[in-house]
Amino acid sequence: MRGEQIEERSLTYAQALNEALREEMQRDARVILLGEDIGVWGGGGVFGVTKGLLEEFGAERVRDTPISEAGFTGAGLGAALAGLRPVVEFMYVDFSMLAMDQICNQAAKIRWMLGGDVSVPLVIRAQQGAGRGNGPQHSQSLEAWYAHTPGLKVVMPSTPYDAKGLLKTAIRDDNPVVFLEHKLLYGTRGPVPKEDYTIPFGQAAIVRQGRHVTCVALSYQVHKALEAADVLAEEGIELEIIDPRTLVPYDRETVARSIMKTGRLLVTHQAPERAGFAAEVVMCALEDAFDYFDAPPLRVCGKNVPIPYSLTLEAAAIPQTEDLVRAAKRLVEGVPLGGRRS
Amino acid sequence: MRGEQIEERSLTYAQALNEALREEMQRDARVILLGEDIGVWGGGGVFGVTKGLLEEFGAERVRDTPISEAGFTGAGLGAALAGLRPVVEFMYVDFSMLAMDQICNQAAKIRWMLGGDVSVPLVIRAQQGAGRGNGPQHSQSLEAWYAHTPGLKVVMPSTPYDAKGLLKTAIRDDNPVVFLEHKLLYGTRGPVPKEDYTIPFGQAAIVRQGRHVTCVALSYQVHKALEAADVLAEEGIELEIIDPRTLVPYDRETVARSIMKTGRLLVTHQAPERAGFAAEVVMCALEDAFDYFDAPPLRVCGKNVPIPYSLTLEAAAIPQTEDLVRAAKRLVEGVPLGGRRS
Amino acid sequence: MTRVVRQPPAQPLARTRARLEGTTLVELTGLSRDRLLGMYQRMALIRQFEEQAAALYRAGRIRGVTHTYQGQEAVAVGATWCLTEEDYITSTHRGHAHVLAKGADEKRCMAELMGRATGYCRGRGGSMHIADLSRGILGANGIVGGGMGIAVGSALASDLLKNGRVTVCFFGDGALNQGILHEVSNLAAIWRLPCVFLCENNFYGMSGPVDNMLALGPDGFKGRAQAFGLPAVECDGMDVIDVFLGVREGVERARAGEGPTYVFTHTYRFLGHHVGDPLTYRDKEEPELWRRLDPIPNFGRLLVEQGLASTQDLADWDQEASVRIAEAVRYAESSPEPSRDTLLEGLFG
Amino acid sequence: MTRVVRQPPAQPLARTRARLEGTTLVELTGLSRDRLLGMYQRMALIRQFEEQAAALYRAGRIRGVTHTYQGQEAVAVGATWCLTEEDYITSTHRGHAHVLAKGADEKRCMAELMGRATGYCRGRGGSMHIADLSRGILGANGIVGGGMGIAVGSALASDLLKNGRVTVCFFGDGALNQGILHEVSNLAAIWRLPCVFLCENNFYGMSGPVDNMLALGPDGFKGRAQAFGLPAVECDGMDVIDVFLGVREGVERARAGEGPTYVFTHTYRFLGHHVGDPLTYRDKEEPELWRRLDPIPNFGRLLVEQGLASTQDLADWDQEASVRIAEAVRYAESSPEPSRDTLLEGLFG
Ligand SMILES: Cc1ncc(C[n+]2csc(CCOP(=O)(O)OP(=O)(O)O)c2C)c(N)n1
Ligand SMILES: Cc1ncc(C[n+]2csc(CCOP(=O)(O)OP(=O)(O)O)c2C)c(N)n1
Ligand SMILES: [Mg+2]
Ligand SMILES: [Mg+2]
Repeated sequence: MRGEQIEERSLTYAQALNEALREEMQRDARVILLGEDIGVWGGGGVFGVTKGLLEEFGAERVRDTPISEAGFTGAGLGAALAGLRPVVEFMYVDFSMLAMDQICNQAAKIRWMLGGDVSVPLVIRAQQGAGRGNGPQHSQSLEAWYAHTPGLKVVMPSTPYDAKGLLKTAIRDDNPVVFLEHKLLYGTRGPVPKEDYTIPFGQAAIVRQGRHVTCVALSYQVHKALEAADVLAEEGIELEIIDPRTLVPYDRETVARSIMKTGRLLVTHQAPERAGFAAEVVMCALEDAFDYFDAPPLRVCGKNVPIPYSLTLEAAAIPQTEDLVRAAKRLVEGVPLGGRRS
Repeated sequence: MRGEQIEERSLTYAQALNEALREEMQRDARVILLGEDIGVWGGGGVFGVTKGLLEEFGAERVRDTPISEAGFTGAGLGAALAGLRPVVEFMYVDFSMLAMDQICNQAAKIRWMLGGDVSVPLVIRAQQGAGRGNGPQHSQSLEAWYAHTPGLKVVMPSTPYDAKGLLKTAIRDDNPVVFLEHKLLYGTRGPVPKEDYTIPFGQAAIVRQGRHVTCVALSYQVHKALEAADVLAEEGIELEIIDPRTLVPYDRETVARSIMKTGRLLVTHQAPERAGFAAEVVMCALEDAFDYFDAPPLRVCGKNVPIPYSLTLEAAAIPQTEDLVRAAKRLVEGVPLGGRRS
Repeated sequence: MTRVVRQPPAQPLARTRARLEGTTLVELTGLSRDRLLGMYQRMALIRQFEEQAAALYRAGRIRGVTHTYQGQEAVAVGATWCLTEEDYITSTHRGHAHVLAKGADEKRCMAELMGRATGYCRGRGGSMHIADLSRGILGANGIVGGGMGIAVGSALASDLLKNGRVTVCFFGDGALNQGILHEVSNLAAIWRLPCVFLCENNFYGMSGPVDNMLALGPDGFKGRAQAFGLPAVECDGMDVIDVFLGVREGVERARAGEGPTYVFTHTYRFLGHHVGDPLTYRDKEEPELWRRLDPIPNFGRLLVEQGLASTQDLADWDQEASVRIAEAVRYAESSPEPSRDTLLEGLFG
Repeated sequence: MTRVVRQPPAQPLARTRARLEGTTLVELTGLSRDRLLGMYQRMALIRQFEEQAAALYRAGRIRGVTHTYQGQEAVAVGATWCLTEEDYITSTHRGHAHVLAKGADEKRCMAELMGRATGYCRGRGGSMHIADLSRGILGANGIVGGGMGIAVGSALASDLLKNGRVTVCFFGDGALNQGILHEVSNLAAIWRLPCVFLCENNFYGMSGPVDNMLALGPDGFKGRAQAFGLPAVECDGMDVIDVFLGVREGVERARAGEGPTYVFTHTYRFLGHHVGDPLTYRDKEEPELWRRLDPIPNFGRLLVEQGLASTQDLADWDQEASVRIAEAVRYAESSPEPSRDTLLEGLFG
């Protein structure tokens, strides 16, 4: 699929993001970074995403902020309205709740609300997700909230390649973009071309092709889905894995086409199941391809519970490879669910 | 359905809420109210919900707060942990974004996070919804965000009867409850018994019975659905209207049973469609009754756009009776949608 | 509820009159006669705008909620008279006056209030969202405190882009209790951003009286600025010249790269919080006392005394203002409603 | 990046020593000998706890992030020594010490850090969420500033329930820039709530140095309290007695119904922000300077000088502390992991 763009060089997800930031800052002097501990801490951010940027671009453009999430997000928005292209960082997406008004009442609405002609070139990057024992207030996944807020674009890259290309697109976009990075992905490696490239929003990636079950996976779950696919392959079940990459805009066609082939849909994300984005994925697919469903769609998502600290409990709270394997088998075996007429 | 409890007295929704607050404050001295302009403004709140309570219970228990949403919500939470049963009010739910950390990182998680033994008897009341020309920052519906947050109960009464009974249940509940009132409902009237009664959470109300289409409607949309049902009845189409009343806990059985009868599902709320609660309603129904669906489920929800100020645009942005009528007909006529096999 | 009746300053324009001993208004302010007269004219225009807006609201021709500004005109005009067209302001829910003072077109403002396609927001925002980026107006705001972040952001941009622009951030006494003000005050201070925090204390939030809602120390309002090491000025918000001089101090400091300043103005809204406010929370006598300080006729008298205008001029300008606003209303009324098909236009661009 | 090296006070316990001229520690503090010795013992216990926590973290036996407190012990102990068991505290991400000082059981604390079913949160919260409502510990908190609202809320409850309880709200210098502090300071002031805002200035957020991040006026930290008309005390946060006396002022004021007080303590974390902090942002020399002020041995020496303890006693208590903590580790290690089936238990109750 994306094979033609792949070359030899391999980077981590964090390095890919770092490269995107660096290149965009070199390209456009209006790009600035705002966030906590993005400059002097450890040479550039808790996960190294802003590594070396303070040294290269100076403290004017790489601003370590006080612990004032609402304030510096608002500052990013105002700066975007007044000619800069700020990239604001939340160290953990959980902290974005402190800036919810700035993000969802202000940034999301201002372009449309003022008639549609105002540019709001603001990127809000945040690290999210569970799996590292960071506990209930440092492990959430909030994409559903942002996707539910008209006026925001929402991006969730799952590979270094996508991370770089999508972040560049985000920075060049004239609309507010919420860019969600999963904490377990920073250390993952993958091919990333040296040359400048961008990835358009609204184009899903078919990460693996298969005939039996369509699996729409968000962010880190793409990797769980790949693991599950390997296991399932041994039993002759082919998973087709689709990574939407951006939730807003959302590429419903690619998913619908896949279901027309497989007749089965499995959706997975780490965020809690209830009112999560998986339900939206299913709903869109029903709207587009209802008659192709041979079995009720399934969700394999986070439990409706805060993310626990303990290893055992955390693992139980978030969707695992085995859960995906089990769900895929259930879809294929057509085990009756709920009120299925026998 | 709820006929047996109905007696002659009729109250407005605002009066019913006011009565619930008054009775619970009389019953339990630990119940206090916190919010902006709930005391001296107009004799008790912008919509009269807290009318007369300052006079009856004094300024210690009916606290007009400064404009400090995060601060007074936090204060409500702390007071709940330390022996009171606070009811915190947001004048508009849009302002709850300023207190998102207090609601979703703190209040929602604290009981579970501390092991499950802590009581958090906190009620968060908020007025929400569109239809009065209050514009983009005063017309939102945020139930999906709260329903997506584990640890919160979410209540959305659509009638004066439910408003009173559910608010009493909320105040007596030892968990944080987000209680969402629609601005267009305050002036609506309905029967409300004098005697003390509560309505259990997690029990949907079948507001109107019908054989052809199940319509799950939230809050104000219940009334739009009733209007639509009248129109449809003339054409021989029977709508069965279900008001879940509480989104968390959610009564999936009642909805599933209805679909087993009708084979068709229509879901309506004012909040934006994308990643709204309607998708969750559909998903639960698919899990429970996939094989009973004779047509793809439909959503009739808010457009994915901020709520406009102008009358014309606002009406276009939120779901209207005609939209429900049209959707119900489409369901019944079985017009092919998306990829339906012909 | 005991209600305090707030006593206005004893004499209208007392501070300006004191400063005028031995000098003229032109010398005192460094403003040309035209600019000085313009202050009167703009205040009169704003007053007419608000009166008409209130009347239209009462007649059911404006929907939602409308917050008018009668009584506070000296603040909006005094402050914006320190600014160039390129400078920025952020405004509030009570924003008509701020944007008109900064040069917004009254026709498009009125059209917005009436929800028309020709309004500043194409009818999408209404009263609380008027903006005009071409004039540095970064928007009124429906969220109390909602513009404060934007204000330090535009100041940050000006600082980095070195374009010399200053941002004035308007907000009310009620907004003094929003946490974001604390955050952005600190940010603006540590980064020495070119902005002026302009508080309009009209003594009430909606019903919340400043005495009960606002904790202050021995330095009063100024203490809220001093906490961040920021200089603060207090002005008579019923005196357009006093506001002008106070805000100018801040603007000059900002342009000189010396960072932010707080300006606290004490003023009064003659009418309710919004049109239709039951006004249960304040004494009926209080507005009467303050009306004697009405910034418009009092400033008019001063202009006459200073030989800058005649009584007839004032009457003419009042008349002109009402003609302009009547035209604005006609413009709005003859403008089309936005069409349903435009609903989704420009959500992203 | 120029890094300022922050000079500690010249002499350990300088303020306490000055106050002791002509009196004794028992007289100065009004504390019994046992309570005074208890201060040492509790500080030693906390130090041991933190050392072990750091070691276990490094050994991969504690997951997530662990923020330890070595160097700051005088603050937690000095402050909580003013409180009864019924009084409340709210704590922070760096909360082990606060909760241990307030009487939490070190076994259950350690079990929580190790994610065990016997931990205070049944392993659900980890290091940042330990609470014990039976001892008035309303919880550590993973959100900087996250406990401040809770603190004024418990103070509000105490006020209404007239149970005489005081709340101490712990937070760091970094948290001084969170907006909610502004909101709750105002709330607590206008409602005269019985609480003490206790700031532990250890000169850094994570990497953010207080000099760059915090704008202060001529009154320094105290100006942040004065803005709300609140009294403020500044204490040597390396001196348990100075902290005790400062916080006691606030607690007494609160119990007397006179409202909130701010206490600013200046202290130092000897180690990184969390275990594993690369410490790129501060000079290596700085912690060395501050270690000379180490609150534990210095206070020990004072106890010996005052004839309240012998050197041997100190050594014994240090030993006891390490035995207790070793036991706590054993307890934690022998405790079961929470079972998967309990995941959803008590989400609602
Ligand atoms: C965050 C938020 N909280 C509450 C409101 C409701 N509200 C609108 S204006 C207002 C009072 C504002 O008072 P102040 O800042 O003094 O401005 P004034 O109305 O006096 O001009 C309130 C409470 C709001 N719009 N936004
Ligand atoms: C709202 C929020 N923002 C950021 C963080 C990440 N963080 C954790 S501790 C910390 C520094 C806190 O500094 P301070 O308040 O001085 O406490 P200290 O660590 O020095 O004890 C930061 C930025 C957080 N946990 N919560
Ligand atoms: Mg006001
Ligand atoms: Mg610190």
